[in-house]
Formats: sequence, C-alpha cells, structure tokens
Amino acid sequence: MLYSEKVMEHFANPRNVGEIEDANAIGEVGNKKCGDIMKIYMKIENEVIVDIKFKTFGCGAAVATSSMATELVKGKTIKEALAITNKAVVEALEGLPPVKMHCSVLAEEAIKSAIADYYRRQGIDPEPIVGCSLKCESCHSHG
Amino acid sequence: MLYSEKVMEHFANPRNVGEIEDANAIGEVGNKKCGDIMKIYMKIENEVIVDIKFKTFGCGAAVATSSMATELVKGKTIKEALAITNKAVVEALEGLPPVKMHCSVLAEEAIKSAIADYYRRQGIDPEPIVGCSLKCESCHSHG
Amino acid sequence: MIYVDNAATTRLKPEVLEKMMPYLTDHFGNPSSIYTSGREAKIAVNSARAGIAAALGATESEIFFTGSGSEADNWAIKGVAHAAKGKHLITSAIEHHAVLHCFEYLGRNGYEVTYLPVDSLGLVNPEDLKNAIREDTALISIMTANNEIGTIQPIPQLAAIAREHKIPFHTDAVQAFGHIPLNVNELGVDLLSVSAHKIGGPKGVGALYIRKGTKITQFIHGGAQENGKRASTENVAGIVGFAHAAALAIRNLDENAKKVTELRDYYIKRVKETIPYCVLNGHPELRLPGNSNFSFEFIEGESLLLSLDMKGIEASSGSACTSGSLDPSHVLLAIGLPHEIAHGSLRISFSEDNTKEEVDTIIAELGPIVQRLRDMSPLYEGIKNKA
Amino acid sequence: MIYVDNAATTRLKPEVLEKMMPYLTDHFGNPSSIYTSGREAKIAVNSARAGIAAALGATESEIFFTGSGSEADNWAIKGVAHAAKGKHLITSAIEHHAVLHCFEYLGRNGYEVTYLPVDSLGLVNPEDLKNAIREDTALISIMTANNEIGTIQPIPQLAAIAREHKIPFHTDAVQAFGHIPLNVNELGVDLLSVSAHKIGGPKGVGALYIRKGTKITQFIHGGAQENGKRASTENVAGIVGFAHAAALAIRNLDENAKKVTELRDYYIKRVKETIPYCVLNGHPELRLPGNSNFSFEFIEGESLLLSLDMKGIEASSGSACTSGSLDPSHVLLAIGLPHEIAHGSLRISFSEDNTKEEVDTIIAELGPIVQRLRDMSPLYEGIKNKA
Ligand SMILES: Cc1ncc(COP(=O)(O)O)c(C=O)c1O
Ligand SMILES: Cc1ncc(COP(=O)(O)O)c(C=O)c1O
Repeated sequence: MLYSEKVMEHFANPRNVGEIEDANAIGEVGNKKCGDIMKIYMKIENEVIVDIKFKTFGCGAAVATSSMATELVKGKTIKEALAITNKAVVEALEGLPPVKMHCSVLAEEAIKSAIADYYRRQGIDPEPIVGCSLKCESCHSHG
Repeated sequence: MLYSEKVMEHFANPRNVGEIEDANAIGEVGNKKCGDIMKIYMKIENEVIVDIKFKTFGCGAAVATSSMATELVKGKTIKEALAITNKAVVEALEGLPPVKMHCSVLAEEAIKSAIADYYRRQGIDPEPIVGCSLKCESCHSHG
Repeated sequence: MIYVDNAATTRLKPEVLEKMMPYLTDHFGNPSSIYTSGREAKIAVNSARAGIAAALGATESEIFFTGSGSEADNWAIKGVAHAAKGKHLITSAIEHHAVLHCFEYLGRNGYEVTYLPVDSLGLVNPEDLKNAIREDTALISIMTANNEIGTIQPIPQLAAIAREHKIPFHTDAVQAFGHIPLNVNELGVDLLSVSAHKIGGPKGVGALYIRKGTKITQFIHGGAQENGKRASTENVAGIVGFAHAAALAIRNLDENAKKVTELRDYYIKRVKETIPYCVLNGHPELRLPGNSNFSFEFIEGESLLLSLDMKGIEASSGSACTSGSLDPSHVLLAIGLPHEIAHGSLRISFSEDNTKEEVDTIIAELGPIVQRLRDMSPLYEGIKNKA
Repeated sequence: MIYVDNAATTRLKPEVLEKMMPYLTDHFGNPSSIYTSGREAKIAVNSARAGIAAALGATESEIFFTGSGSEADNWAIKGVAHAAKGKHLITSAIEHHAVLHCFEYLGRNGYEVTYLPVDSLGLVNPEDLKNAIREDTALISIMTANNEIGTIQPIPQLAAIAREHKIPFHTDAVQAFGHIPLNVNELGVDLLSVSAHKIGGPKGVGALYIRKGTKITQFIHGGAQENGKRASTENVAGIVGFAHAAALAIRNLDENAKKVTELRDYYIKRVKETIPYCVLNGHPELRLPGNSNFSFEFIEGESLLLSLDMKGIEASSGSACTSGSLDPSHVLLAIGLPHEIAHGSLRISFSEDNTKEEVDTIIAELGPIVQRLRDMSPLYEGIKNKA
C-alpha cells in the first residue's frame, strides 16, 4: 500500500484543519467502527463557501482527502462544490491505493453532508439538491 | 545421501575385481531391473576360500559392498564366510545410507549364492547349509 | 532511522550473512546431488537441521525446513487435519492470520472450528479448551506468543490437555522462538512453527517441528528433499543463515531478554507518564520481552505510524500483514477493545540493537504527534472541552 | 572443478548477488509495513514482479512469487483442481516429480488422472491429448521442457486444444524459462511455473503466472501478501535476485543459447566418436540448448557420477531430486528404455560459463571411466567376449 507524494504532503501539512466558531453548515460522516470520521465546518455566504475547516479521525488517506477536498471546495459556490466528485479528489491527490478509495467517497459525502445541513438550517429539504441520504454503509469499499 | 570415506575408498579402489578362470564356485544375484547385479567367483580348497573375485553392475554402494564383502571372505573357511552378515559388511564400511542398505544384503547373498553353487557342483543340496533361496525380491529395501 | 518493528521483521545480522555468503557464492551445489559440491550443501543443510533441533530440544529427524513461517503453519494445520478422521478443530481467536486463515479455509471445507476466546490480557483459559474438546477433535493449535500484544500462552498446560485426549497439538512459535526459552518436550507440543526473519535470520525460511509419529500429509509434493516430506530444492544459504541466527539467539537469550525487557519497561513507563488517555494492551508479565502495544484514544493507528515515520521512527499498528486492511485488529477486538480504540494502537517491538537513547527520542516525538492528531480528531473535541 | 549440472542448479551470478546485497543488509524492511523501509521493500518486490511479468509477456498482477518452483507447481495443480467441479485431470508421464507427485496425490484423493505417454524422443502427441479430454476434465498440465532429456513440448498446440475445451492449462517451465523464448500469450497457457535457481538466481524463490480470470484456490493462507493470494513475509532479497537473473537471462538469451548449443553439440559429437554402446536420449532438435543425456550400456549411473566426481567433474544421472532413490528414471522408462539402460544415464547440462576446454577434459576422462566400469560389469562380459 503506497501513497503518492501528494497524499503524503497533504497528510504532513493538512490544509484547513480546525473548527469554525460561527459555521452555518456542519456535516459529519463515517463512524468509529470504520475507523474514519470526517467532520466539516463551513461558512457559507451568498451561496459561496467562504470558509471551510475539517476535523478527521482516520488514516493517512482520510486526512489527505479531507485536506484536498476542503481545498477544492473553498471559495466555490455550492453548486460548484456539489459537482466535485470523489474522483476529482483522488485525481488531485495523484491517486489513492485501492483499499483507500472509500476515503475519497467519505470526503465527497462530508462536503455534501455539510451543505445538506446548511439547507436544513434554513428549513429547506436538502434531498432534491444534495442527493440521497449520506451514510458510511460499511467499512469496506470492496468485497 | 552421503557415503562414508571407507565406502568411497572401496569404490575408488575396489579389491578383488575380476573373474577367476578356474573358479569352482560362482554366484550371481540381483537383476537388471533393480540396477544391481553382483557376480562372485571363488576358488575353494579344503573348505577354505583361497581366492575370490567379483564383477558388479551397480551403484557406488554396490561396488563398495562387493569389494568389502570379498575382502572379509577371502582366506576364510566356508563356515566363517557364511557367518558374515550384511551388518558386518556395513560396519566394516563405516555405515551405508538407509536407501543403500539393500546393497549389503545383496553382497551377503552373493557370497551365499557362490557357496551354494560350490555345493551344488558336488551334488550336495546347499539349502540346509546355506539357508533359504536367494533372490533380489524387489528393488526396494524399504516401503 | 529508529527501527522498532522487530516483531514484523528483523535486520539480518551481519554475522549471519557472513555464514550465508559461501552458499551464495562458491558453494552453490544442489544438496540432492551426489557429487562433492552437492554433498557439501547436504552437510550444511543437515548441520543446520541439527542446530534448529538443538535449539528446540528436538531430534534432527523431526525438523523440516520450509519457505516461511506461514508455510510451516499451513503445513501443520492442513496436513494434520487432512490426515485425521475427525472433523473438529480448535484454535484461538487471536492467532496470526497464517493460522487463522487456514482454519477459516478448513471451516469452509467440511471441518468445524472452535475459536477459543481470550481474556482482556489475551490469555486462553485452559478450562475453555477442556470444554471445547469433542470425540472428533482432530487438532488443537494455539500460538506460543502473540505477535501484536505479546501475550505468552500457558502452552504446557494447554498441550497437556490435548495429550490427555490424544489430540495433536500445534503451536505457532514464530514470535516466541529465540526470545523466550522453548523446548518441545517441556512444552509437550507435537508440532511447532518457526521463522528465520524474526530472529535476525533471512526472510523466506521457516521450519516445522513434527514430533515423531504425528500423522500429517505432505504439503509440497515433489522431490525427495527433507526426508521425502517437503519438496523443493533447499534454500541452502537461507537454511544455514536461519540456523546461525537461531544459535546466536539461543546463546544470548537471557542477556538479550534482560536488555530488551528493560528497554520496553522504560518505554512503557515513559509513555504512561507523558501521554494521557492511553492503555497498554496485553499481559503485564506474561509478555514477550520486546513487545509493547498501546492504544491511544481518539486517534487512528495509521496516521500515527505515518507521523512517526516522518520523524524517522519505524513502528507498527497491529501486524504488518494486516496493514492496508481496513479492519481493526482481530486481536485487539478479541481482548475486548471497542472498535475506535482498536484502530488507534501502536506496537513498538524492541530488539537487543535498540538503545535507551532511541526510546528517549521516541518519547520526545510521540507526545507531540499524538497531541497533533488528537487536535485534528473530532472524537477528541468533547474531551478537550470537558478538560 | 567442472560443473556441468546446470539443470540441477546454477551458480548464483555475482551480479545478481550484488543486486540482492542491499536487501540482505540495510534494506531489511518488511514490504507489508507502511513506513519508509517497508515501502522501499514493497517497491523492490513490485518492480521485480514487473520484471518477471515482462520476461514472460504477462501483466504484473498475474505474477505471484513463491518459495520454489515446486511450490508454484503444487499451487497451480492443487489450486486449480480444488477450485474446479470436474474430477478428471491430465498430465504427461514425464513430468518433474513436483508435478507428478501432486497428480498422484490428487489421484488418491477423489480425482482421476490420465498420464499421457510420450514417444521415444519424449514428445506428447496432441492427438493423445484430444482423446484424453472428457466432459469433466478440470486441468491439463504438461511441462514446457523436460529436466532430464531436455525435450521441448509443442505447448502452443497443446494449450490450444485445452482452450478449445475451456480447460485451464498449466505448464512447468522451470527448465525452459530463461533458456528458450517464452511468452504466456504465444504459448496460450493459463498457468506457468518458474524457479530462480535454474537461471543464476538464488535457491528458494519461484513464481507462478496465473492468467487473469483463472479459478484457483489459495495454497498458503495467511497475510495479505502477493495481492492476498500467497501469504508469507516476502523473501525480498531472493525476489530481487530472481528478477535480475531473469533480466540477464532474457537479455542474453540468443547469445547464450547459441554458445551453449554449440558446446553441447560438440560434446555429443565427441561422445559418439569415442565411446561405443551409447545412446543419446531425447529429441535431436526440440531440445533445451544446454541439455545432453546419454545412456551408456552395461554400467550404472551413480557409479559413473561418483567416478566423474573423483575427477572433479560434477554431472547428474536423471534429476537431482531422484538421486538416492533406487528407481530408474521414470522419464527414461517412459521413452522406452529398458531398465538396465535407464539405470546407466548421464545428464550433462551446460551453462554459458562452460568452455570447450572443459568439454575436452570431460571427454578425456569419460572414456576411461566408462571402460573401467564396463570391465567391472558382469553385463559387459558377454559383449567383450563376442568382440
Ligand atoms: C522441471 C522442473 N520442475 C520443477 C522443479 C522444482 O523447482 P524447485 O527446485 O525450485 O522447487 C525443477 C527443479 O528442481 C524442475 O527441473
Ligand atoms: C505469529 C506469527 N506467525 C506466523 C508468521 C508468518 O511468518 P512468515 O512471515 O515467515 O511467513 C508471523 C510473522 O509474519 C507471525 O508473527
């Protein structure tokens, strides 16, 4: 299991770690059993994600994908952010080992989960906008 | 499969190789299938084996046991010769690998076969003196 | 670089390599060949066999070289199971995968397997073994010492129970061999697996002790090597290296064990003093000299390992074989740790080549790393705020 | 010493050992470990895998390292048989024991095995294969080239028949690899075994090619090494050495084959010229470059070998694995030799390190040795007297 240099760089120097005091969007995905939990804080103004921070309990890939996903999303509109797939995160990281692919899915889901929270706070059903319910179905991304 | 120095010495310089023109006792044991054939020539005078020679088709152990067996028998009385067991040959050779034990049996049988021939030539049934019929029953000394 | 993952593998000792060199250069004969170079190779293999036999209190004809500890485990377990009439097998829940996956395979192929639980310190209870035994139990396999948490099982007691019922008893002693005294007769075992690379020997060589009279089918069929019991041209250099590593390990066992235990105890003490929310896994006394295994709450093991690696410290989280897998260690779950804590374990395993200075460096780095990861962890938020 | 038993094993090439040395000294990490030294070891193993794959025209994910050629054979045969529904297997009568004894084992355990005969040159007849195939045939295994007589089988033709019937085809290419061009797709095989020590690599390393999609059970269960298909801590140094030896063999294949064939043909010519009552076993053209195999009538092979050894010449009679056994070679019997002639065979197998001068020395010693043994042989008496 080998990480790319980019993954290692983001693991060593993760961007956007932390909390946002006055966040108006917070999402958390994953669970303890899986060994990966990602929590995303966003400050959204006029449909733009002006600030984003994360906290992650998880492996090197989980930290690196959190870092990269928040980088990709920062400053984007919600629409743009929702268009960012786990694939984009993996590509930006120059690849992930097959056993770690689920981390990128988790990152995508964490972003969506925060955005869903943003809508829910405003009394809007996030489902039609963000997509289906978000859950870490199992610890395994493959067989 | 490792031979003792003694075996190698007898293989390199086998004693008593050849035929005896006026032999009065000739025995042959073993068969082609087994890959071991020993032929013994004796000159017996007054119940004493005054000369003995052998020819052997076979492995290093077969040659060495032929050589050693003929050495042990040479100059002995028939009675003494019959008392020489395959064990004695093996001991004199400082041991044989387990898979090669049957060669020593063959050497013992070759001696007996020649002596049996000696009696037969005189019209004496060798069975009561020499023992049971001599045959290389199979190529294997073990399972 | 500070290497403290000696339970995963060890540095090939220079003096062991030196003994191997002739067989990696001029003495390249095939031990099955009858000419001089072949005979020399055969003699080397057989004297290595005598060495391993002596190290275990066995006789030469009971030692069979293999290509790894895993092969020895596979051979022992499948070989005895296949040779037996009974279809019931017993093992423990904390075996190495080389054992566990054999049983799982047999479990899918007509055998019934009982996995004995362990207590919170990792010990099998002899009473559980007694209760698990059935009329048709064909094999019991319980490891001598665990690779993750270092717990040493009461093998003499367990093997005695097996013998009472005339059931063959196998033990995976890959982690124990060369580190604690082992004698097959004092242990009372019928089969025992060892591996060279855990004691300063080369990778890719193991051995299986098979007590005379034990019914076992062959595992690798072919040529007549290893007394007709295990085919393959012998890894002569590797076998010679294994025997020399074993000889060194046994000769220096007491001294090394003392040194390594001291290092480890110092490390354990320092961790407890400097890092909150940690728990030592495994048994406080019945433990391999070099083994330490801590769970650090709120953080995940791999991140910890990568962070240590960035500081030049090489250590492990659970067994090396399972890294890359997403499951938390089956051993840590078996001793009762909750999932998220099982995910956050750090195994540091010392050898006699490690030093107190290295431990000090590890401690100096470990604290800040753990803190940094906790600061990044959503699980720690509540705790921090409470504090 | 003149070493002409390169089919039994080869000298580890010094340049191969050199590539292995880092992994026998400083780079001792376990490839399953995620820290730096482990990752370096993993990269080394994977690039070796790529090298072996390239040498065979396979893809990396189809190459699995093993502890020997025998293990590769055992895995392929038992693994495919166990994964299949059908209970009928086909192999040839002249396989290496590592293959033959697997089939005999399966034959005793619920499978039915057809052993295809060979002609007097050692060739399997494709028609025989066609006729042997049944509805329930689960595996066909036919060696690429024979270890005793060097005969090269028409694998592309045989494998095509298997494919027509959708039956997995395995070939033991231990003797062929590195000596004749091999490409798994041109051969059309699904599984192929190789071993390092036959091509200037270390003893105790082999590999199995498994075509993607081939149904096969695991052989050594345990850790997740070799993509979860073959457990055991990787013999990193051995694997690196294997790949380098393969690279050298492939790079110099044409040149070496030419040189070795010339040496061999010169030897064959000189034997025929100087020693009466001899017969060359194997195929005159479809033959491994380095292989010669003569039967010398009226004498026994082991005596011949010991005599040659006393003159510093190391050669073989049949396969090294069977020496020590009392049975004449099953290969020589299968090509129709009578027992006593099968007992008297001499295999001389050349490598590119041998020289014409060595052949001259062998010829100078061989004649008198054969004569001395014949003079000692009761079988020769009649012949001599007739002459
Ligand atoms: C044709 C053939 N198959 C298999 C083997 C077994 O290889 P290994 O000695 O690496 O187990 C050999 C040589 O020993 C061989 O010549
Ligand atoms: C307890 C235990 N058993 C078996 C093995 C497997 O040994 P090897 O890596 O030599 O196959 C190991 C280590 O990997 C181990 O720690």
